[in-house]
Amino acid sequence: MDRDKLVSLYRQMLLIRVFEDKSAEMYARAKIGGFLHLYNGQEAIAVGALSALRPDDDLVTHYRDHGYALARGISARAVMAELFGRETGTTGGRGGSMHLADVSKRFWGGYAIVGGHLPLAAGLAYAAQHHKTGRVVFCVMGDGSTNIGTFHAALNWAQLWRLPVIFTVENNQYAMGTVIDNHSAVTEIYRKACAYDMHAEQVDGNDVLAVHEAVCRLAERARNGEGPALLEAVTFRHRGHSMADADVQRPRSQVAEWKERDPIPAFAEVLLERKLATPQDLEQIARDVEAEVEDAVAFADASAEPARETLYEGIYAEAVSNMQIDGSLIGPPTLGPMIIKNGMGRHG
Amino acid sequence: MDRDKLVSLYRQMLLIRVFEDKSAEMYARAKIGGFLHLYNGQEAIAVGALSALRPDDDLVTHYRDHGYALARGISARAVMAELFGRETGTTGGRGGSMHLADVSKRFWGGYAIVGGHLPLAAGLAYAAQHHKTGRVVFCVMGDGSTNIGTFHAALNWAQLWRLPVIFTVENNQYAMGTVIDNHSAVTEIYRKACAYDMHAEQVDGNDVLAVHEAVCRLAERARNGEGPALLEAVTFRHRGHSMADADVQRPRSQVAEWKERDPIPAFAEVLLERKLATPQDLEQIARDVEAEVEDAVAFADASAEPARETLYEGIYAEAVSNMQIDGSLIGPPTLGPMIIKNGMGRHG
Amino acid sequence: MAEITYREALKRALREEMTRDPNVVIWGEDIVAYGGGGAYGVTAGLAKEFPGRVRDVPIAEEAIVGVGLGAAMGGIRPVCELMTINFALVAWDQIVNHVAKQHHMFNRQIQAPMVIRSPAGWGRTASTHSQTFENWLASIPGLKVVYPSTPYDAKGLLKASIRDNDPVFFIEHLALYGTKGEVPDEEYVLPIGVSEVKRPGRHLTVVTWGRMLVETMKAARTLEVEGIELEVIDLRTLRPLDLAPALESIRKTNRAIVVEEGFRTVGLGAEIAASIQEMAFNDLDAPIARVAGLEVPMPYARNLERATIPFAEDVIAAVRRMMEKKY
Amino acid sequence: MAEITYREALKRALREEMTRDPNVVIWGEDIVAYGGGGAYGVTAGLAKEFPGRVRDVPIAEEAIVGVGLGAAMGGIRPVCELMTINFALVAWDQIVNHVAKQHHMFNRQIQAPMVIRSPAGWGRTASTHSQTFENWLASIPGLKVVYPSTPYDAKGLLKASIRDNDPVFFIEHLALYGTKGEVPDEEYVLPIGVSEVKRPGRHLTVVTWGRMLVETMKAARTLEVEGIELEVIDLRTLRPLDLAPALESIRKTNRAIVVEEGFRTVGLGAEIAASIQEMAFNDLDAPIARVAGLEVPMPYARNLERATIPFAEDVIAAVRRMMEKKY
Ligand SMILES: Cc1ncc(C[n+]2csc(CCOP(=O)(O)OP(=O)(O)O)c2C)c(N)n1
Ligand SMILES: Cc1ncc(C[n+]2csc(CCOP(=O)(O)OP(=O)(O)O)c2C)c(N)n1
Ligand SMILES: [Mg+2]
Ligand SMILES: [Mg+2]
Repeated sequence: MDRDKLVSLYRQMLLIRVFEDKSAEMYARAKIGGFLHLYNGQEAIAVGALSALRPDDDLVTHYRDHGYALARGISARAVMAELFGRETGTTGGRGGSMHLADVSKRFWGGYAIVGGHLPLAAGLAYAAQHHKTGRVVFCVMGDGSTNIGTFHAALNWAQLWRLPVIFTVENNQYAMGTVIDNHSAVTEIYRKACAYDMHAEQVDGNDVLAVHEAVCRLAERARNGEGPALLEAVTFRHRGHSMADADVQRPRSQVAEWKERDPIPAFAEVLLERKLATPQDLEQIARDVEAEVEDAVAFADASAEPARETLYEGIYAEAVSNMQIDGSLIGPPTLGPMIIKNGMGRHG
Repeated sequence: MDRDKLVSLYRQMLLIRVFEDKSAEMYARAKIGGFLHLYNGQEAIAVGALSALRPDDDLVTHYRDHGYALARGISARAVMAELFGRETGTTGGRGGSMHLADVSKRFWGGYAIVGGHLPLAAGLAYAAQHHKTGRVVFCVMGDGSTNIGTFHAALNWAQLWRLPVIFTVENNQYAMGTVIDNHSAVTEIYRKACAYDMHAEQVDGNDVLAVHEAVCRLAERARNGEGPALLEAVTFRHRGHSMADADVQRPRSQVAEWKERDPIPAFAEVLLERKLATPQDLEQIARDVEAEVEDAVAFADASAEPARETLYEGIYAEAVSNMQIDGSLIGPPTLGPMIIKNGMGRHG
Repeated sequence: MAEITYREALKRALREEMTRDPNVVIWGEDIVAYGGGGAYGVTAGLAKEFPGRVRDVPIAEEAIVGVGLGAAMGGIRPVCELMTINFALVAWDQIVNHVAKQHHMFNRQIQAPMVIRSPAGWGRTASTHSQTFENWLASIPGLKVVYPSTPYDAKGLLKASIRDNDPVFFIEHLALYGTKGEVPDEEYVLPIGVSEVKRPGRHLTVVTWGRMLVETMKAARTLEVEGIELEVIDLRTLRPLDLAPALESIRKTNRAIVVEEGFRTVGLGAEIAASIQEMAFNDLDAPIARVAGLEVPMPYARNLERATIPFAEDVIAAVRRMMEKKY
Repeated sequence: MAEITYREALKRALREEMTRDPNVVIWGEDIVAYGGGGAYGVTAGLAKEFPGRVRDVPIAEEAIVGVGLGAAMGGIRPVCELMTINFALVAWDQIVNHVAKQHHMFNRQIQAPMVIRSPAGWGRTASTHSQTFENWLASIPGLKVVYPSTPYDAKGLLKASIRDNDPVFFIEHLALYGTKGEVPDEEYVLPIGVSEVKRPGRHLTVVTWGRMLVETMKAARTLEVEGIELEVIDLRTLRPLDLAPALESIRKTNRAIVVEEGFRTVGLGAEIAASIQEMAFNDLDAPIARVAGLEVPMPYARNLERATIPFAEDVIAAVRRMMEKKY
């Protein structure tokens, strides 16, 4: 990687960090609702991984997806607007924080049913294989997601058909409040690949360059038809599971220890040591990303809520003619334009 | 094992074989309906395993369960009557071939949803652990059942809680018509235990003594609190998947080769060689089991169909007072005796 | 125009669509090797005709549906076969939370043009293998549900389902595979979402679908002799639900029965009865009745199984009761 | 008698039953360590009180239900918590094909005395996390389904569910956890399968359950001022379904509305409407109406989410329409 690219990795990680902190603030101010899962502490994984992939490789993640959206080049504006539930958001306010997506950038979304997206990732990889596009699918999940059935079914299938997909586990050592020793019989997650004879690697998830290199290797393999891989990136989150989590269950000492290993200052030191950036450069970046995030908040706040009239758009690819005013599809075909009104069914 | 026990293993295997052949005949004569999965060729596993367990250890199997029922000591009469769908059958004609059970013998049933019974087996093992009964749960499945989600979820859980359960895979190398290489990324099934750090062994499933010894070992471990195990018994079925299977997909040569390794004559040779039985003894056994199976058929044939009036019995533990004549629970409580009639709902 | 089976009609639809569109693939358990192609023979021979595009898969329905969905997102048009509809339960989260929601939740960025094909039915297969879930499926926004009763409908609707840009759950029936009907040699596609009057009549409207259409038609022939003329509506598509022909019919007959194979409680019949009484309250001379399967986990024993499933005789009894009774 | 929350009432029921019966255990995701006991705090503190009997489990709902079932077969009385009802879909096969069928399929040899507890609800959690499946659950033979609307009912019915020898799916609601009501200090157990008139009235019958009871009671208070008196029936148990109080009420009011939070199509309201018109055809002066959630995967945006869920205002509008309209 050249200097510019390396510095840009730093910028991306910092952007995510600042974005997440701002999201937390906006959540406290009730600008954001629902579940909000922040990425603080894990930034090196998204940034390291996506920098190793082609921009048109496919991306599928779990609900902890802000970092991936930003690292994929989706604007902070669109992401923040989505968190605000506005029509300018990545899914026009439909999906919210857990379901960011930009298919034009082949980010196929964040998914909130634990493990539910793993088969989808294998399927996208099949499409790449079928169409010989040379694309690789990058699929992200947490450590707690490796115990559910779809993990097993998807990995077996992917290996069986030699699908070009990298299953990446962000092992932050907790599933919500449950420590990994209490949820997984094997705690070095990469070793689970043995049940599929799948290639597997473990990497320091707080080292952006290590992640980058690992993903380069695995993507290369997949592109060469050598099949899927399981990548475990060991990391830790600096905050609770979501904004609803008071984070009382993790030992304070463990949190403190991992904060010492914060991937962002660690990478700053690398840049400074290797003379790829000056302290002034880094300060400038900090100011830039602060401004970018402030701008995103202003943009989100100024954006409109999605129009009430669009509520039924997109349930089906083409509007179904006999949709009722309550959205049900019962009743005679009306064939006229859909009538949309607040309230209940026609005879309610 | 003493001589009597060894000879009884032979008798059990032969009983199963003769029983299965007779079932096939009864199926052809339309005495038996639905799906009928025969155990021919795999007898050494049920017989070897159950002889290694205590009679009150828990047993849970998949739908290929006749061998287990007989080896557990359920009478050929009750099993055949169940296949005939008669009230004298193991479940009074409710479950049929795929759902034999005798809870008084702690055989908790055959299950027909692939992989569906694995969590149940873990749960029974929890009950044993909780009540400190010293019981071990023996859970059987096929090779094709090791790719579905419940396999993963159940094994992880069992290892995590160190539950006394032996998950046994009868690897007959095919799931219906699909050869193992086309359904499982790892074809030595016992190796899948690595994903749970679970103890695992592979055994010749056509060698009744080898199976017996393996299960002795694993049961001992489990009883000592050393946790669950995955046992792979490599075998082959002599017939198609079920009576509906014309068995056109398996290479004739492969079938022939495995028939050469038939566990029953192989064990006969052991008995003869070790002078534990004479050819006359074995002939007598053959005559006995033929008679036993003939008797079972006569018994089943003479048994009544379950009474129509019992149709709703057992949907709930206590009869629900407001059950309708169609079995639905809608409507006002009638509190009187349940009215049962053929046909549809009260206003039908 | 030749008489062919429902099974053959389905196969022709698959073959024509695979020929037309190289993105159509078929995945399922035992659809290639087993018995020459599928537990019920629908795909027999297709693997040879379309090398690599018809594939056996592991027994893992959550993956059959989920990998199919991912492929659909990526531009494939998978036809995923579930060996029987009972196994859809293993994939239920994938169907409800993923397949059906993709297009709306991601604000129309993602389409899921996939077909999930699966037979309902029974045959001494006991309670886990004798179910039908069309009532549940028909209640899922984002999904379309098709359930043809004749070879003609089966072919035309399967082709439409494969071409549809929405996910379609396509229900077949074991007892229908062998039934025969006329199917044109020329290509045709039928519209999803349109019910059909399968038999005109004056005295009573029966709304039904799937195998129960066959039983209802039998009942209609018997009742005709007694001078009772049933008007029989075949829904064909269960979501979206086209009740227009039923309502029109009831305006004339003033009496309606819904006939379904599944359980009565919260069956699709409940929806139809509830909707009809809302929309045609003053047209009704009698409450809408429901004929349904008895509400019991299906027993294996022949006599109990037979008692559980609705047949023509049950439809006849219900019709007679309604015609005789004064309300 | 003290005013306590629905959450506290549930916890007391759990504590009393665990104290009474050493075979009662509680398993669920994050019910021990997380936040001191559960994503919604129902189990807070219980792990300390009952060492080893309240356990965190892996995220694998198919196993939470299935291992629970096996334990129940073996003599344990597990209360399995699904963090939200949405995740029940992952366990759907276990619930439908295993939990509900065990007792019948094995001809009464096996009992499955387990409780599956899970909250329905929403709160800007988007479409995969804002669902409710009581219509599906209430259609499953072998299962009992309980859905209390008040702290009093929650406590009495949870205790009954734990003691019941059948499997019970016990639905709670996120929006109810914080609501308060009087609960006796003395022990009591309520019968499963008995609906209750929660408010007497003369003009119109509303049949409802769960959170919609609260909204309906609000509506009733508003309408009272206008001189419209609602009679409000709370089903409390959804399977078996006791419609007797509703039918009795309709004999008096001649009008009925079913209010439910879930989708209208094939909702439980459809069953209730279909049944009522069957059983009380001549008592009805108007078709039975349904108020239900709008039929759309739940959007995250605040305004769209608000538009989707039924509130008291929707009940009021429906009542006014029915009282005004001539049929
Ligand atoms: C099937 C399912 N069960 C439960 C949940 C609730 N839930 C959401 S995130 C989570 C923890 C996941 O932990 P992990 O996979 O380690 O990811 P992390 O949040 O640590 O990144 C749980 C239990 C869910 N979303 N889906
Ligand atoms: C969930 C599910 N999917 C599909 C089936 C249909 N089915 C029944 S047995 C079987 C093959 C199982 O093969 P294997 O596990 O190897 O056991 P074997 O029959 O060889 O003993 C299949 C696909 C089923 N019963 N359950
Ligand atoms: Mg984690
Ligand atoms: Mg096999």
